[in-house]
Amino acid sequence: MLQLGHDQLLGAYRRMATIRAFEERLHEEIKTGEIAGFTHLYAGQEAVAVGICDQLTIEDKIVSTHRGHGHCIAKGCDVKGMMLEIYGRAGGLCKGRGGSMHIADLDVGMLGANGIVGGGAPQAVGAALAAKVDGKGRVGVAFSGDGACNQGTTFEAMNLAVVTRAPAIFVFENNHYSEHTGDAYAVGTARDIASRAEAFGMKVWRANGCDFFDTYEAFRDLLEHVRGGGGPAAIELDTERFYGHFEGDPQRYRGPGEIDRIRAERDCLKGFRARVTGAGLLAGAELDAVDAEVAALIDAAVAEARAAADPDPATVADDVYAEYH
Amino acid sequence: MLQLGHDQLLGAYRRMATIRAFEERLHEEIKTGEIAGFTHLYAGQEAVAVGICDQLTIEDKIVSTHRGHGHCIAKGCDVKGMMLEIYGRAGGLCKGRGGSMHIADLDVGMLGANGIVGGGAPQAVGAALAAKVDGKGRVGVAFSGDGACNQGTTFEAMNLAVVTRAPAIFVFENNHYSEHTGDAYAVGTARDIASRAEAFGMKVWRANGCDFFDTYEAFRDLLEHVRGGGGPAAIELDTERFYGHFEGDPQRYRGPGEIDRIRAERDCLKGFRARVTGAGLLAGAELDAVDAEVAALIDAAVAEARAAADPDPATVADDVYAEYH
Amino acid sequence: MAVMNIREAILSTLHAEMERDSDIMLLGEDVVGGNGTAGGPEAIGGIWGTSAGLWAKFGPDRVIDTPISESAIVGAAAGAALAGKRPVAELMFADFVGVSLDQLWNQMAKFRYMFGGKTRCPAVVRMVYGAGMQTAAQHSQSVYALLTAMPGLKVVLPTTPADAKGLLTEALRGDDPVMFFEHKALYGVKGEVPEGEYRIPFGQARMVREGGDVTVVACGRMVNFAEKAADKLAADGIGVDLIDLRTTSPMDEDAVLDSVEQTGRLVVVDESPPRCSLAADIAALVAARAFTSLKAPPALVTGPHAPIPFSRVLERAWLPSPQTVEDAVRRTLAFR
Amino acid sequence: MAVMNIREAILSTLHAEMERDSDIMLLGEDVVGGNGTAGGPEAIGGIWGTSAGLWAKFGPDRVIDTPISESAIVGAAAGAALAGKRPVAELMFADFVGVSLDQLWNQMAKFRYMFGGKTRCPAVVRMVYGAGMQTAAQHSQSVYALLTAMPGLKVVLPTTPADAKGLLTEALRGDDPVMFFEHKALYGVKGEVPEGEYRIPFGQARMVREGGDVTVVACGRMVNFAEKAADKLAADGIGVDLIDLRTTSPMDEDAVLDSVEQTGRLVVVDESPPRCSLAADIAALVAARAFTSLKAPPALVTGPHAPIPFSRVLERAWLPSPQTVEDAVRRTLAFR
Ligand SMILES: Cc1ncc(C[n+]2csc(CCOP(=O)(O)OP(=O)(O)O)c2C)c(N)n1
Ligand SMILES: Cc1ncc(C[n+]2csc(CCOP(=O)(O)OP(=O)(O)O)c2C)c(N)n1
Ligand SMILES: [Mg+2]
Ligand SMILES: [Mg+2]
Repeated sequence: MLQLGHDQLLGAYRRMATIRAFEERLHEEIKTGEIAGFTHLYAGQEAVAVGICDQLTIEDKIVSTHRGHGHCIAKGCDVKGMMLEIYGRAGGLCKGRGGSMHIADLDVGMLGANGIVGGGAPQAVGAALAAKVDGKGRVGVAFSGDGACNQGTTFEAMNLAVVTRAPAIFVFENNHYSEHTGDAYAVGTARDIASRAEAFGMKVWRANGCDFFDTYEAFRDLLEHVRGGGGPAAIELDTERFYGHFEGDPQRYRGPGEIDRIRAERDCLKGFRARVTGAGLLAGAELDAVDAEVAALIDAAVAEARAAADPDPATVADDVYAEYH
Repeated sequence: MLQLGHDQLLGAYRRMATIRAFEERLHEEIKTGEIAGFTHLYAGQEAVAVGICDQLTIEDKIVSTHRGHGHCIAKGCDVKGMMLEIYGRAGGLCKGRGGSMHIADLDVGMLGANGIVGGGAPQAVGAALAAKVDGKGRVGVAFSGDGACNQGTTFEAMNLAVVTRAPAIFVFENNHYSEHTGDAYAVGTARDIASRAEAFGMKVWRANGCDFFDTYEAFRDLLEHVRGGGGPAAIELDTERFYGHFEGDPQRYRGPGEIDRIRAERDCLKGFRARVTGAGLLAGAELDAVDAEVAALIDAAVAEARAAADPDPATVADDVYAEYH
Repeated sequence: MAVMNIREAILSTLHAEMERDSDIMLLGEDVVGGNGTAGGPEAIGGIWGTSAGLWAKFGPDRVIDTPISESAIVGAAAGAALAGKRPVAELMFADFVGVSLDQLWNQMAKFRYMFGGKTRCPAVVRMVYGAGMQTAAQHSQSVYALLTAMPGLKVVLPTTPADAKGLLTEALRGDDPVMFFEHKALYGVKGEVPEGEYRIPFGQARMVREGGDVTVVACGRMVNFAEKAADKLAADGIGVDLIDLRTTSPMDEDAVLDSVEQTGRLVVVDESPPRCSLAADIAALVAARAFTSLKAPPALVTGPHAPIPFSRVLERAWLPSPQTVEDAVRRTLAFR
Repeated sequence: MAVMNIREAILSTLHAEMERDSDIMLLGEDVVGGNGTAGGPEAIGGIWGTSAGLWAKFGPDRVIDTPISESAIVGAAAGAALAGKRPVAELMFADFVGVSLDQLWNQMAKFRYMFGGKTRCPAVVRMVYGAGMQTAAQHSQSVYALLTAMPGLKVVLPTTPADAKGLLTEALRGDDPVMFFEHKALYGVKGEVPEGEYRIPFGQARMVREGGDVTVVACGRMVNFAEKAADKLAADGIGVDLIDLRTTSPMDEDAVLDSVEQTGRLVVVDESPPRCSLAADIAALVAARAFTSLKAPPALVTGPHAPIPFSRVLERAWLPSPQTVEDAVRRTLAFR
């Protein structure tokens, strides 16, 4: 923690706070009925996306999931462009064609959210194999949930990475639920996802995904290993999702008081604030100022998105191919 | 070993010898050009199929692979019917529609060879789930190679079995090659397949798949565990294939003298003969008599298959559905 | 006759058939829901509401929550069917045939044939399909053409609650693998449903209306669009023969051909891109087998050769609509 | 011009293009062969002989043997393409689209569209297809219709060594995902191949011969069958316009329509079952767009609605043949 300078810390807070504000605002906006389709909120898991992406360069590639907003923001996607996309506008990051589940920005190394659980892991290995050819120490990172770790593609990807010694990184965000089923049920009896990665011969790390510093430090070691040519690695983060699986989920599977408890005890933003102010690294007022800036940014993004133009229906079949004779 | 009576031992020898003779004869017959398509010979691995299937009842189900002849014979498929099938005859076990890679006989609990590597494992879990509903202690067994253990379906099947506590058994026949690639390369750096099953929380066994007795005993313990309701289990057998991946394979990936060595040191039939005659359990003459009977059976099967009628081309589109309006 | 919606028709049919036949078992993701959570099993009961109460009634051996492993789900259904059961597998979205196709296409569909006709594989795969709710490119597709093309599979698409009951019952009584498509935008559609045992044989289209001027063939949600178009056309004195295929494999070719022999004009409405589609299949059928009756070129109303977009306006532009059906009918009738 | 067979044309094109463009990388099962064995890498060099020598020349980072994990192979190709490379993935058999379809259909094919046209995904997936060698139901299929139906994919089927070179080069230079089909029974077909750079644009059919009496459209190995039929028909004075589509997506609709406008008669030959097939697609195209030119019903020559059998006689009965093509042409011409 002490290795991070003032600006780095403030930047990390800004990104986490931006994700949180983005998601909490979406939670409200969705109630207006203006946003349709599936929206999966990342609130609660911010320390993972930011603790990891803050250590990546723009040349490193990440592949995300259906719950992708946090990864996008952490990797540097434009927040307004994202909001416009989620509103389905022509000016959205993907021209309104993708929506919440399919946001990508290749210019910042964000290869895409993915509506298919487990779809991304092999792609991250592909990006890692590409990085290996280039030999510049770049990596490919796959974010996966505890549910996604049961999909065949995730296993195949891990094995392929080990066999080819690809600089691939598997980040397992264990928020303990896949939709409405608990990891205690769906992830075999071993329960620990990292140990599966270990069985492929990968080096693994485990960390508290609600603690920015714990996540950051574990991933720093992991990244050193992978960038140094040590082969692929995996990290399992114990984290929490603050909202339902998707917006509209009645969450009857939660225990009594569960959400209050995780919000009180496992909120990565509160924890971060307490740590950095307690250690005298950042002042509470600085953080408050960030909160205000972030709120203004999100307000502006929503206002812009609401007012923005829809795509021209005549373009519906554009952009399917680079060229098609 | 001492727990097996005279007839059981002789029966086991007969089945192993039948598989061997069947395969060695096919190796010759294929050269005549009368058998086309892909034929994958099981010779060398007989102790696995027989050591396992001899402990199953007709109500237990097995699912096999592209290298399925051994499993078929061990589970009780009619040898002549199989030979006719491989010749593509109307009287074949599958009326000539399946061929070597698609032999099945549901009446003996053999749910099918499979041309898709990894295709069978989920099906064995399905058979196990069916057995669980019936509650009679039956099991579903998936045979898989070391190559198949890298297919996503195999992993998914293991996890599903653990989650549902299905009486499913995963038999990994590690013959050290998937086509022309070594397990040292393709099975990650952990190399051991059983440890992957362990990572799912399954109980695992390991045995020498070129030794009937070692295989038999390990599987006996495993079966007791599974039939007793202990949940799914896996066993990895270290074994050898005596021929190429398919007939026609130049086998340039083998080391010098490799085939001579495995034939000399790891032949399960020779080992069996030495053990049972050495211990005075069976007489050499009894085994010779079995060899002669088996040779006669295979001769007859080939003669019948060569002489048999092809299917009527007019039936080409029959049997697609049970009924189709 | 009870009035219910399609969701209720499916749920009540599953309850009734599982009661009747102890070989029926159900498996899929969150078909129970709540397993491994504080809320406990059946905290949810199926995200589409089509499996509520089954776990409580039939127990965990027959109603099985699975991990996110569609190949294993479909493969387990295939294996259970070979082993003598009648499994019902649920794909939460039909788009997930992408991650399970082998078990549908190379396994389930081919067992009987490859094994010489001695095998039955009575598995039913229920899958939720269709666009119109902004679920975007990976959660909106209508993959019935892909599966219709595959010998060994039967493909069923109910459009009314009565048909949902009759066709699902038939699927559960038959001996072949059945792909059972449930349109996410049709679950709430209400209608009368016969009480007691009710089966609809596969391969018998439903003649939604007879009008005599033009034949409109559709399935799934497109039947509703075509009905709206037919209403508007009727106001102008144009009579539509509207055929709801109900099952695309087997397909009621006679219903289509008989109608076209009368009308001489064909419009096919298909919620999918145009290439190698069901629309093309039917147009080819008619061109080949009712050639002399045809008075105008067959008209194909489909989406464009593009994935399904997220944005509301784009999705609407992608989908066929009552208006595009009406336009196609008018163009077809105008052809001389 | 050098004379070589299709296998050699593909191999030499891969050598030349990988030399020219360091972004091209190859991955698949046993494309090197011998890894992890006493014999060592390149003990084999690709089971089809289409990757021999590449590992030795371009090294293990660009020529990669994979475990048996087709979803990971195709998915890795998709990811490498997004990351700026030009991966070539090999499916040992096209039937393995069953275990990798999602990465082809929901990923590779849709990236560009879903991501608003800002992405390119120049991955080439080579796959070995086709019947005729008794490889039975799971190793003989021609899955081009399935992939042609999917927006975002291009589908290519060379039938001559020159086309193999020209189309593969084009695939490796373009910016879209290409499904490149190699028929296992055509690898040995010999022909002249232009030296040096040679590209064939997609969407331009090859007019194999012009005869004027009937239009026969085919692709892949069916072109050869159709040629044999055309030879026999020519002896009787019947002239065939034989069109080898070369690519089915994009498809040269004009070539087909122009010819039918002249001949008025269409026969489509397709190595697949009939439903929702390419044959149906083309028949529908012609019925819709060349309706007034048609003098006879389009004839579809396909396999039956059945999996592909193992037995030699059954497989022969399953497949179209020069004879069935000839018969179809004669029937079409006899139609009044
Ligand atoms: C292949 C596939 N199967 C099922 C789904 C439906 N689905 C979407 S998210 C989800 C749960 C994912 O759980 P997890 O991986 O833990 O991610 P989380 O939602 O917790 O972030 C499921 C089942 C899907 N989108 N794709
Ligand atoms: C899905 C799939 N991928 C690839 C193949 C081609 N193939 C057939 S057998 C085989 C190797 C299998 O190795 P292993 O599982 O070890 O079995 P063995 O051949 O050693 O018995 C391969 C790659 C296939 N049939 N199916
Ligand atoms: Mg989760
Ligand atoms: Mg092996």
